Order: sequence, then C-alpha cells, then structure tokens
Amino acid sequence: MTRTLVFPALFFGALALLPLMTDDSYVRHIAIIALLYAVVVSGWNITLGFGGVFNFAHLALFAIAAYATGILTKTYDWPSWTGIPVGIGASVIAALVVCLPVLRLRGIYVILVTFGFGQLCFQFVLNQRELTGGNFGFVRIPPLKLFDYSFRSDGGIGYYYVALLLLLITVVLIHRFVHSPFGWRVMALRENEPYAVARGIALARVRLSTFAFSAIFPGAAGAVYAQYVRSASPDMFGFSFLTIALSMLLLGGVGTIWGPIVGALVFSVFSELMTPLGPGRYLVTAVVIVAILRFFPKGLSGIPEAWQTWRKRAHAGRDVAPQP
Amino acid sequence: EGYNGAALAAKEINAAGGIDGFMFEVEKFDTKEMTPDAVLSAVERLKATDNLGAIVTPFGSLSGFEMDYVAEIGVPYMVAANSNQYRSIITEDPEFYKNTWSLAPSYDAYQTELPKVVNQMIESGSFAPENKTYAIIGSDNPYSMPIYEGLKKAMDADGWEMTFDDVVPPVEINDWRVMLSKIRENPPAVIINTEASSSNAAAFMNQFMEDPTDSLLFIQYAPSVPEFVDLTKENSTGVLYNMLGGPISAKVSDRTKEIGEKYAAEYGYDSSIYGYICYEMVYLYADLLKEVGDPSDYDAINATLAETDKEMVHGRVKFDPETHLSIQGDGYLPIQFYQIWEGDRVTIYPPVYATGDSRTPPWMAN
Amino acid sequence: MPEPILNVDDLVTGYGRQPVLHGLSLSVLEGEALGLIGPNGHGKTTLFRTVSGLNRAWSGQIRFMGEDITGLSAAQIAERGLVHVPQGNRLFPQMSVEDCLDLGAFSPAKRDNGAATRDRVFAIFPRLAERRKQRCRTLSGGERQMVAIGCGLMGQPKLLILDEPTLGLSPRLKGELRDAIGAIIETGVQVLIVEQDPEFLRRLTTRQVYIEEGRVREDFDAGSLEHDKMMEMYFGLR
Amino acid sequence: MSLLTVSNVTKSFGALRALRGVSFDVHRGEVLGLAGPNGSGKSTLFNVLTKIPVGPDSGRVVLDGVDLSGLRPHQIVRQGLARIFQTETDFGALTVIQNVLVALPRGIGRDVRLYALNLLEDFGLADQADRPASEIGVFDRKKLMIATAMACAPRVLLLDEPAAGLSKPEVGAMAKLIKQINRQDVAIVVIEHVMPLLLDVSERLVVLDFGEVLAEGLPGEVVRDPKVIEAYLGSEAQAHA
Amino acid sequence: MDFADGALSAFRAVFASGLVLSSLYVMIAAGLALVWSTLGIFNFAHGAIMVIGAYVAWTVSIDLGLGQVAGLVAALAASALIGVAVNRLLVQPFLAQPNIILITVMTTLSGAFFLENSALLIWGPRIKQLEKIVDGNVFLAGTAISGHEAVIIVVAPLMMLALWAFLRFSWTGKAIRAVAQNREFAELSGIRPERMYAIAFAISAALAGFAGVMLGAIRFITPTLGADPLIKAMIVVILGGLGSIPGTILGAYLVGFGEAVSTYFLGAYWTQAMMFFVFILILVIRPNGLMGRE
Ligand SMILES: Nc1ncnc2c1ncn2[C@@H]1O[C@H](COP(=O)(O)OP(=O)(O)OP(=O)(O)O)[C@@H](O)[C@H]1O
Ligand SMILES: Nc1ncnc2c1ncn2[C@@H]1O[C@H](COP(=O)(O)OP(=O)(O)OP(=O)(O)O)[C@@H](O)[C@H]1O
Ligand SMILES: [Mg+2]
Ligand SMILES: [Mg+2]
Repeated sequence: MTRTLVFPALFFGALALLPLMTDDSYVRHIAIIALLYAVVVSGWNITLGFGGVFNFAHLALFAIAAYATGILTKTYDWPSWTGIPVGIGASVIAALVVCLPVLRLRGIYVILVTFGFGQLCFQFVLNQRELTGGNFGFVRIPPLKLFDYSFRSDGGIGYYYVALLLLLITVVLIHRFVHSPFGWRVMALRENEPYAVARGIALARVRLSTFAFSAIFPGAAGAVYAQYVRSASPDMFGFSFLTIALSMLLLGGVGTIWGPIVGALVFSVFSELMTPLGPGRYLVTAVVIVAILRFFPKGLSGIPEAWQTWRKRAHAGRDVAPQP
Repeated sequence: EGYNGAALAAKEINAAGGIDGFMFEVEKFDTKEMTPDAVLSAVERLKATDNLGAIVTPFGSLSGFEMDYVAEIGVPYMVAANSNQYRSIITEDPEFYKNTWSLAPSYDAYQTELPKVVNQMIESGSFAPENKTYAIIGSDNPYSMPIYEGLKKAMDADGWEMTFDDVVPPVEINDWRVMLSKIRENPPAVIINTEASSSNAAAFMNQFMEDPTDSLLFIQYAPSVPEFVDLTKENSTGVLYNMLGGPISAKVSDRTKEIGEKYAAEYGYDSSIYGYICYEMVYLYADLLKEVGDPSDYDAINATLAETDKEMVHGRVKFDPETHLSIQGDGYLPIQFYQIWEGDRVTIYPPVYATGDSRTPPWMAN
Repeated sequence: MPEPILNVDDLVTGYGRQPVLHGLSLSVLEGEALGLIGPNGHGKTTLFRTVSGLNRAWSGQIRFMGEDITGLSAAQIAERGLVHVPQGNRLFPQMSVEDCLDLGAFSPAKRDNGAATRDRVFAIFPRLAERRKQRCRTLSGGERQMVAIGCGLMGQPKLLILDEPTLGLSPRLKGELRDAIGAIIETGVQVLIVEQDPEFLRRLTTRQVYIEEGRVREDFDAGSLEHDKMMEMYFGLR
Repeated sequence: MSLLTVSNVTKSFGALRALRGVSFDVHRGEVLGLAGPNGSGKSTLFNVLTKIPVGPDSGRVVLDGVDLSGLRPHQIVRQGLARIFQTETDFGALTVIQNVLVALPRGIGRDVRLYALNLLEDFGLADQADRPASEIGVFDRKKLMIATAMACAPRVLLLDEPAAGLSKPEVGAMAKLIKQINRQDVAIVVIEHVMPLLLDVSERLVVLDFGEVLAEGLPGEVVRDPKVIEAYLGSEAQAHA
Repeated sequence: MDFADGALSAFRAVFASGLVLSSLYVMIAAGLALVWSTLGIFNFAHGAIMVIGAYVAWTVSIDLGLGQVAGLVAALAASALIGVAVNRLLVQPFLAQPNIILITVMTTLSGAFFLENSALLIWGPRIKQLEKIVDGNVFLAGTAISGHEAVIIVVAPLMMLALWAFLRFSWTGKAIRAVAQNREFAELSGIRPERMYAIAFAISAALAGFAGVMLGAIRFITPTLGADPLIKAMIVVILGGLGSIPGTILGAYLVGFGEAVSTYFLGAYWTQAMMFFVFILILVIRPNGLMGRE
C-alpha cells in the first residue's frame, strides 16, 4: 500500500513545488493549461478507455461548461465561485443528452453521432450570437474570486493550484472508480455487451452513469479554463481541440489511470516546444502521433512493459518477433 | 502579410541606422489555431521576450480578449481591424487600456454611406433604377451584423423598399443559388451582400453572373481582398464595394504607391491592406521612439502614441480618446467606395480621392 | 518408406510471449490420411495455423512436397496446394455460397478449372447447389461447414487440412460430413484432420497422432493394441 | 410442477421464420435437454427467452408466475433466468473473480468477495481467482461462464452447447458439473449435440426442427422416434447412442 | 407574380441546386464509400487527398501550362500514390490491433493534418482555382448552372455505378470485399490482403483526386477545401449504411436535396444545424444507416 502511494506522492509533490522553482509566468501558463487538459483527458478516458464508447462529444462538454460558466457569471452576474458547479452541472446534463442516442449505436456510428452533437452545439453557439458572442467567442468572463482574492493576482498562481487540486481529485476519483463494482461493470460492458447484459448489468443505467461521471471532469476543467483565459470560443467545438485531446489520450495510453495524465503533460510541453516551427509543427506532430501509435500501441504508459518484453526476449536470445 | 510589411519597414529603418542607436527586430508570434489558450500562450511568450518595444498586429484575436493581458504588460499595442470589438471593450475603461490603439476607424460609416453613393450614381446617370427596391444578405458574425442592420436602416430611411432579406451563417458557403433564385423571382434595383469572407463573396459573384438580374451589386468589403479578382476574373467587373481604413489609391497617394512598389519588389506579389498598415505601424513606432528615446518607458510611449496626428497611407490618423480608434470622416480616415473594372479598382467616392467615375455595370448595360 | 508430403520439424510458436508449441515434429506420408487428437487448447489449431502461414513460426521448419514453406504468406502456401479449412469459420458472411466457392479458386492458375471444380463440390454436397444464391451468414452450422470444405476443395488441394470439421454439428450431419470427407479422400486428395471424436477419426484416417502440451506424445497405427490402450487411457472409451 | 412456461413463441429474421410457435414447460428441479438439427432455432430460442438482443415477435414466457414480456434483459436475469452463450465469452480484461463479482446481484450480504470465492471453489477455479480471465484455459473459461451465470442466482439456467469442442474426459467433467448444479435446486435447459452428455444429464428431451417442436418426452423414447432419427440423429449415430 | 408561379420557380431552383449538390456529394463520397463499405475503414484523409489532387492539377495544368488533360492525369496518379501511402503507413500497421476503429480514426486524421499542412507549405495560403472543363452555362429546370456542373451531374452517378459493378462482378472487387469480411479465410483462399487493401486505397484515392479536380474548378482551392465536403460525404456514407453502395447513392441525393430544400425554406442560417440534427435522428431510428446491415 505504501509503495503504491510513492509515485503519486512524488508526482503531486513535485508539481506542488513547481511554482517555487520558477516564477516565469509563461511556464506557469503552459502548466495550467496542461493540468486542465490532463483533467479533461482523464475524464475522456472513462468513456473511451474504460467504457469503450467512442464519445467524441467529450470536448464539446468542455466547451459547454466554459460557455455555461461564462454566460451565467458574466451575463447573469452569478458569483464567480459558482463557476465550477455550473460547469459540472452543464456538462453532466449535456452528457446525458448525448448518451441517449448512443445507447443504440455502435462503433464508428457512435463517433459520428457524438461528433455530430458537437457540431450541433457549434452551430447553436454561432446562431445564438446574442447569448454566446457568435463566432467571435464569448469574452471577458469574470475571473475566479474567493473572499476578495482574485486568482489573477500573483501571476495566476491561484489558478495553478486550483488546476492541480482538480487533477488530484481526478486521480483519486478515477482510482476509486477502477477499483469499484461500478468500474468493473463499465469495463464488463466494454468487453462484451451482450454478455454483460446477460449477467444482469443494466446497460442503459450503467452507460448513462458512465457518461455523467466522465462529464464531471471536463465540466470542472471547462469552468476553470473559461475563468482563466477569460473567454470561450466556438473553436472549442472544432477538430483542433478534439485531436489535441485525442492525441494526448492515445499518446499516454488508453484505459490506464496515469496514461492520459502523462500524455497531456508531455504533449502540452511538446507542442509548445514545436511552436517556432510554424505550420511545419503540424507535420511533426502528425508523424509523432502515428509513430507512437505504431511502436507503442499502449501509449507512453505501455513503454515500461514494452521495454520489459524486449529485455526478456533479448535474454531468451530470440530474434524473430512472434506476432501473428 | 502583416508580418512581411512590418519586417520590411524594420529592415529599412535598420538600414538607415536605426533610431537613436536602437535597432529593430520583428519577431513573429503565432497564435496557432487562435484558440484562446494558444493566443494566451503567444501573449505569455511575448511577455517573456527581452527588450519588447511594441506589438503590432492586424488583430490579435477575433474577440479582442487578449487586450486585458496586453494591458497588464503595458507595452504599446497597435491593431488595425475588428474595431467594433475593440471599441466595445475599450469604452468600458479607456484608461485601463491606455496602451491599445487602433489604426482602423470605427465601422459606423459602413452602415450609413451606401445610400449617398447610390444616389450619387443615380445623379451622374450611371445607375437608372426602375424602382427603389433592394435585397440584402447579412452574414452572421459580430463584424457584419451591425453593418447589415445599419444598412437596412439607412436604406429604409432613404426611401428604399426591401424585397429580400436573409442572413447566412459564418461558415463556408458554396451554393448561393437557392438564395439567388429567390432574389431573381423579384429582381430588386440594388443587391447588398455583407458577406465578409472573400471566397464566399467570390462564389456569390460568380453564381450571380450565371444569370444576372438588372440590379446594382454591392458587396461590402470582401472584394477588396486581392484574390477576389483572381477568383472572379471578368465576372467581377462592375461590382461595388467599400472599405474603411484602406490605403488610398496609389494613383492619388504617393505613399501608397511607394510602399506598394517596395513590398512587391521585396516579396514578389501585391500586399493586402495589412501589409501596408503594419508597415506604417512600425514607422509610427519609430516616430514615437525618436521622441521618447527610451523603448522601455512604456508609459511615455503610450502617452505619445495617444497624441498621434499623422498622415498615413490610409489618411490622417488621430485617435479618439474615448474609443482609442482612429477618427473617421472628413479630414481624417475616409470611407472609400470602389468599383472593380476589368481587374482595376476604381475609387469612386469620396470625390477627393476618386480615381474615376462610376459606370453602369456591364450586365445591366441594356 | 514413402516420401513425406508434409514435414514439420521442431516447430516452436505461440502468442505474444507465450509459446504454445514447444518443438513439435510431425510428418504426413504420401498416400496416408492422418488424424490428430488431443485435449483442448493444447495447440492443434495453432499447429495448423502455423503450417498454413496464418501464424509465424518462431523456430523450426515446415516443408511441403520437398519445399521449405516456413515464412511464406498464407496466400502463397494456398497456391502451392496446401489448403487449410479453419475451425468454426464464419466464411465471407455477406457473400453468396457461389461467390464464396469461386473465391476459393482465386489464384489465376486455379480460376480456369474453377467451374469444373465447383461442379464436383456440388456433386459431393448437393445441398449447396440448392443454396448457391444464399448469403453465407444465414446458413446453418452444418451448411457453413460444407461451404468451408467446399472452398478448400476449390483451392485444388494436394493436402487438405481440416480443423474440427464436426464442431457443433448434429449427429446426422456429422455422419453425412464423414461420408463426404470419405468421398473426397477417394478422389485422391490427402487429408490431415483434427477431431475430438476418436470414432470419427478412426473411420476416416489411416493413422492417428496424439498431441498434448504442444508436443506429439505418441504415435500408433489404427487398430493396434497400443491404440486401444491410449483411447482408454485418455478418453475413457473402449 | 412448471417453473418456466414457454407458450407459442415466434421469431422471424426477415423472411426466415426461425421460431414458429414453440411451446414447452420446464419443471422445477429438472434437467431438460434441447436438441435439433443445426439452424433449427435452439440458440434463437435462448436469445428470445432472455431478450438478448431482442425478445420474441409473439408468444408468452412466464417464469414462476411472472410474465417476462414487460421486463428488460437485465431484469430477466435478476428474475432468475440466466444463460451461457454458444461460444466461450468472458470479460477478458477483468480478473476471474471480478467476472463473478459484476454478476452478483446487490444486497447479497457483506462479504461479497468471500461469496464469490466460494462459488469459484465449486467450479475448481478458486486458485485462478486473480488472473485475468483472458489468460485461463478453454475449459476453464467455459466453466467460468457457467460460474458467472450461477452468480446471478438463477432458478433456471440455460446452457448452449457446454460440451462443444471438449475432449472426452472434459465432457465427463462437464456432465458432473451440470448434475451438481442441478442438485442445488436449479432447473437446467441444455442444448447439446454431443449425445453422450445430453443423454447422460437430461431427464426429458425436446427436439426442435425448423423452429417447431418435433418431439418431446423421455430421452430413451425420443431417440427412437423415427422423425427424430430422420431429422437429427441419422441412422448410424442412433446405434451409437 | 402569382402563387403557383412562385411555387414552381421555387421548386426549380431547389431542384437544380439540389441536383448539383447531390452529384457533388456522390462524387466525393464514392471513394470514401469504397474503403468504408468494403474494408470498414473510415479514411479521414480523404478530403485532404482531394485537396492535393486539385493542387497537383493546378500546378501541372495552370502553373506549368501543360493543359487540362495532363493536369488530370497527374492529379490521379499523385492521389493514387498518396492513397497507397496512406494504406501502407496509416492503416496496414494497425490492422491487428483490437481498437482498430479508433486508431484508424486517429491515424487518418493525422494523415489529413499532414497533407493539409504540407499543401499549405508547398502551395501557400493563397486561393487558387482550376479551369472549367467546359465553358458556358446550361439551363436546368430554368435555373442556370455552369456546364462544368452539368458534367458532374452526369459523371457522378456513372462513377458510382462503375464502382458498384466493379465490387460486385470483378475478381478484384470480390476479393476486396472478401478480405474485409474475413481476412483470414481470404488469405487461406489465396487472396493477398495487403495487395487488396493497396488496390482499394489507390482506387479510392484516385476517385478523391478526380473529385478534387472537378471541385477545384467550381470552388476555390485552399488547403481546407476538403474539410466541409468530407463532413458531408461522411454523413452521406454513414446514412447509406455500411456495405451498401446503393445506400450511399441514396444518402448523397437525400443530403443534397435536403440541403437545398432546407436552404430554401429555413434559410441558409439553420441548414447546417438542421443537417446534423436530422443525421443524428436518422441514426437513432435506424442505427445501421438507411440501407445498412449489421
Ligand atoms: N489468438 C490467441 N491469442 C493468445 N492465445 C491464444 C490465441 N489462440 C489460442 N491461444 C492459446 O493457445 C493455446 C493453444 O490453442 P489452440 O487453439 O491451438 O488449441 P487446440 O488444441 O486447437 O484446442 P481446441 O481443441 O479447443 O480447438 C491455448 O492455450 C489458447 O488459449
Ligand atoms: N440475427 C440473425 N439474423 C438472421 N438470421 C438469423 C439470426 N440469428 C439466427 N438466424 C437464423 O436463424 C436460424 C436458427 O438459428 P439458431 O442459431 O437458433 O440455430 P441453432 O439451432 O442454434 O443451430 P446450431 O445447432 O447450429 O447452433 C438459422 O437459420 C440462422 O441462420
Ligand atoms: Mg482447435
Ligand atoms: Mg446454436
């Protein structure tokens, strides 16, 4: 037990100390965004990785949470601390709505319908310009404030710790999920749907719960994101956010607790480093994604295992890869 | 192109020995997909840049939300588009945004001037409408919508009657036929399209010309983009458009001619408006620096910037202290109306800058 | 002693890191019909898949009619006349029986004889002729097994490998299938069969091999005393 | 006494009428054998009884006085009708014991893990409890599938070809297992083509052909029915049995 | 103008516009449907291949001035080559993996980004356009359309028909379907899956290239030219249903006419949202598409 806690403790300890080591606001900005992505992608991993449902509306949930937070706290003057609950609420409700058609669908159809849902939201945001700011985005969202402490002060350090706290909660929740009967049922449905139903698992209820649970994370992250960058833009429904998040997930490894987190952090740093390449960075990114998928099908979190396999085989003195 | 323009200006200034020993360096900060966090990353990287003197850009984001961040840095920030958005934010607290100044004027004139120009054409005989009807198409984005609404009001006030009204979403539109055929059912004297995307507008132009009606065609702004003519070729002859804050025609302005030639010589193709403006921004900054002497004294530079009164490629620039936009109108930045004729852009309004007369579009020559 | 038509020598293979066959050797002699038996999950199917090129051999050698075929692709091996009818197969679910059979003779060299071979298949399995236009996925288990064997025959095999052809078939179909396979052997095609039912094997094959834990355990001639003993020992059957 | 009553159940796939009005009873505590040629509708019958994936087009299914027509598939399982599939199925990524745990109904008591371990013990799987299900052998996977069905606390257990592909000794073990389960007051319906097993375990036999009940009665009588021999057994096979 | 007249001309406009759109969608969906309905792989790079086809045609026929035929040939060759590369690099290596659907979505999306951004780097951001293969306008039901579009209206369904016949009757076509339905059994029958995949992808990509060339003359060539049509084509083939070429054709005409009708009656404003809404609705009612099988 104590040993299993060493890695998480080191990980969060190091992250908690990061602001003490550097006060470069650029580094901090990247860190905040990366942490928020880690939360979003971890949430996605619940439906996509553990649940085996290709929910491509996940990033739309993130965007919906950002818009909901923005609109309620700016247009309707709700206090800024309601942002996270509002984001979670909006995201969960939206997730339940997307889940309904998905109950009947499979495979690529799920991808397309959920993606279609995102597009529908996108169209809605464009069309309701009065409410959402149309394609220019919704701007000047009030920043997060608690007891007169504006999280914008001190170079956004408050946001950093909020994001870190969110990630910590995420890890704890997902860890409990994976080791709970609910989590096993979700995985059982992924493994074999008819068999799961034949063993008394209520498909609709479990799936709806899965969606609702996974929606908590983009909901919270979307709210903080909106309050941090102080805007929500319709691009958030588009392909670019989606592919960024999907790359993170696949890069880190689907269906593991730490995979998406590692993926999000590594990918964020990587894509920032690539910015100077201009459009060329897309080429590099695309190549890297495909290469990772090709050589580490389980993502970065599968590397230790792949390494072990390789070592074992090297020891055994076999040279041929025995893949069928 | 904005970057190219700025780089060209910096190169010239450096070649001339710089300003008070300061050499200029232009660095590009990519906002990637313009997602909020990417724009913010660009700002953060800017912040971390040593010896940052000023930021020049056509516009930092569609929504203008980056201004808050730039305001915190305090560095002089010059933009040249998206005025409505910037204005709406700045007027809330002009003092807070004291470093942000727009070389583009307010877009209000887009809403009002068209009836005057049409009347001028009627007077000059180049347009003889059978009746006073018009069709209008709006494009649903925060830039075009006020113009669309304003134009409707202005036309109605001038006694025009609307026969068709529709709004298109801010996406790629390739098929205007259904809309055009509705317009053709009842041909109006004037067709107004406020579509801001040049390729959408070009598609509209081409499809209109498949079966043109006896109507004057006015497309707001989009035809000013060079590729509009490439894409429509001879189809575009006769179309009207207007532009605020655009360079004054090279035929009447030496400055425009000079920059345009330099730019073409350097990069091998003609610049769009942003190449000109960013070029001018760098020169404007050079003036400020000369006066203040210390590039790190942002407050002084901003204060001087606020006092700017300078004749530029697009007219006389002086800022409105309320909105931080350039003042528009008589003596300041003009609104210009153009008519495309065989690929040439003829300024037909205002008379002072006109390079030619308006003519009856070829499709309605009979 | 006749020349072996198929010779498997010291074959090692498996899935992932897990070996299933641990140095298996076996040969099919000219003119004989060989049967394999053995408990579940001990590598019979894996052996067949490796022989026909679906799985790769980790080490060892497979020779067919004197040629080393280790490492060739399944398609290349099929072209040489070693045809594998896999276990519990779905066929091409959306295609008609006829198309399915035709594709069995895909390689250009075999296409020419396709029509003639098809008539032969229909002669052996008249039920398929009745159902030539039906989609494979709607066929019953027994019919599907017939189509699978039919496809194998379309490949004009020199050696036909059948993996549990009676799996899940009704007793009656089992009997019919046995007769049909008998008829195929009559036409001079050599067979290598895996089957759980020793009775079935005993009536079709001339020699049986017992496979356990990825190795050939014992080797007997049918009807010998040791054979009966083995049957009793492992199968509780007299 | 009838525990499960199936009356006049029909099911069509497009033009194909897979079940054409099937009726029979399953008595409390008995093992009922279900035989019939390939494609006669046996598996389809199990599918519609459990509504996986969909229920019958028409007809009534009553389990211990409860009409199943209004229930969803998972509710039917909870009502006490559990099945295994014709091919081995499991939740490969979960461990053996988790496979059982997900199938346990709620409120079975506090120590569910112990309960599950006991169940696995009955099937000789307890020593594999913490291995991923994908790593255990074929026969064990078949047994695991039955164990998870038992975890649902069924009153009627539907077995679809439990002995297909098993070697002779394994068939014997399977027969023993079936009888053992039956002793726990669970009625069993077993589909099987492996005649020794079918005749060994079943107390009554129903034979389907073309989606209709062809024969029903004591095994010894049914296998001598000429209609059954003609449609299902074939002449020689009967001699064996 | 009286009411009947108005209704008639409305009908004509909708008909002409719908026919042009539908035919475009048929053309774009053809290649997509080939790999999707046979191999079950959704190639998100299809739109990007179209773009490259259009650019190559532009370079050869306009920039180098070698004429339209040379441009078309070069575009077909280039896109077929890219198709083979997409298959080799983005599809083949992943076929053995269990979540192949998700992985190919990801790899082909990456491929699309790669191609689009390569196009941006090679040809720059400036919009280009190809010449129409026939000049002048044609009147269709009293509405003017360009001659080029008339050609598309005729060619697109023929293309689909040819594709259908190819898959249905030719040895290669049957083998492609066989590989998709049961790869191992196909191998045992002597079919080489890699070759069949390569052929299918090459043909599919060549069709994309052709669509790109045709489209490049009536729309404007930008690196993202393919994005919007790809989404429409996606809707088309999904509505059509897996494994159903006739379904794809039906889907294309439904989407095209649906779009025209909706633009007329609801306005362009709501049409996009409408499309997605109806799309989701149809899939909820018919989870395997209009004419799809399981
Ligand atoms: N695709 C696979 N991946 C991993 N392991 C496999 C795979 N296929 C088979 N195995 C394992 O390989 C071993 C041998 O299996 P194989 O199918 O060859 O046995 P068999 O003798 O044919 O059994 P049966 O009589 O059930 O057909 C088994 O332990 C099985 O679990
Ligand atoms: N989903 C389906 N769609 C179409 N036809 C089906 C479907 N499921 C089963 N069938 C058909 O219904 C008939 C009965 O099938 P079923 O699986 O019930 O047979 P069975 O008696 O279990 O045969 P076996 O002993 O071979 O398992 C068969 O002809 C089969 O092809
Ligand atoms: Mg086997
Ligand atoms: Mg069955």
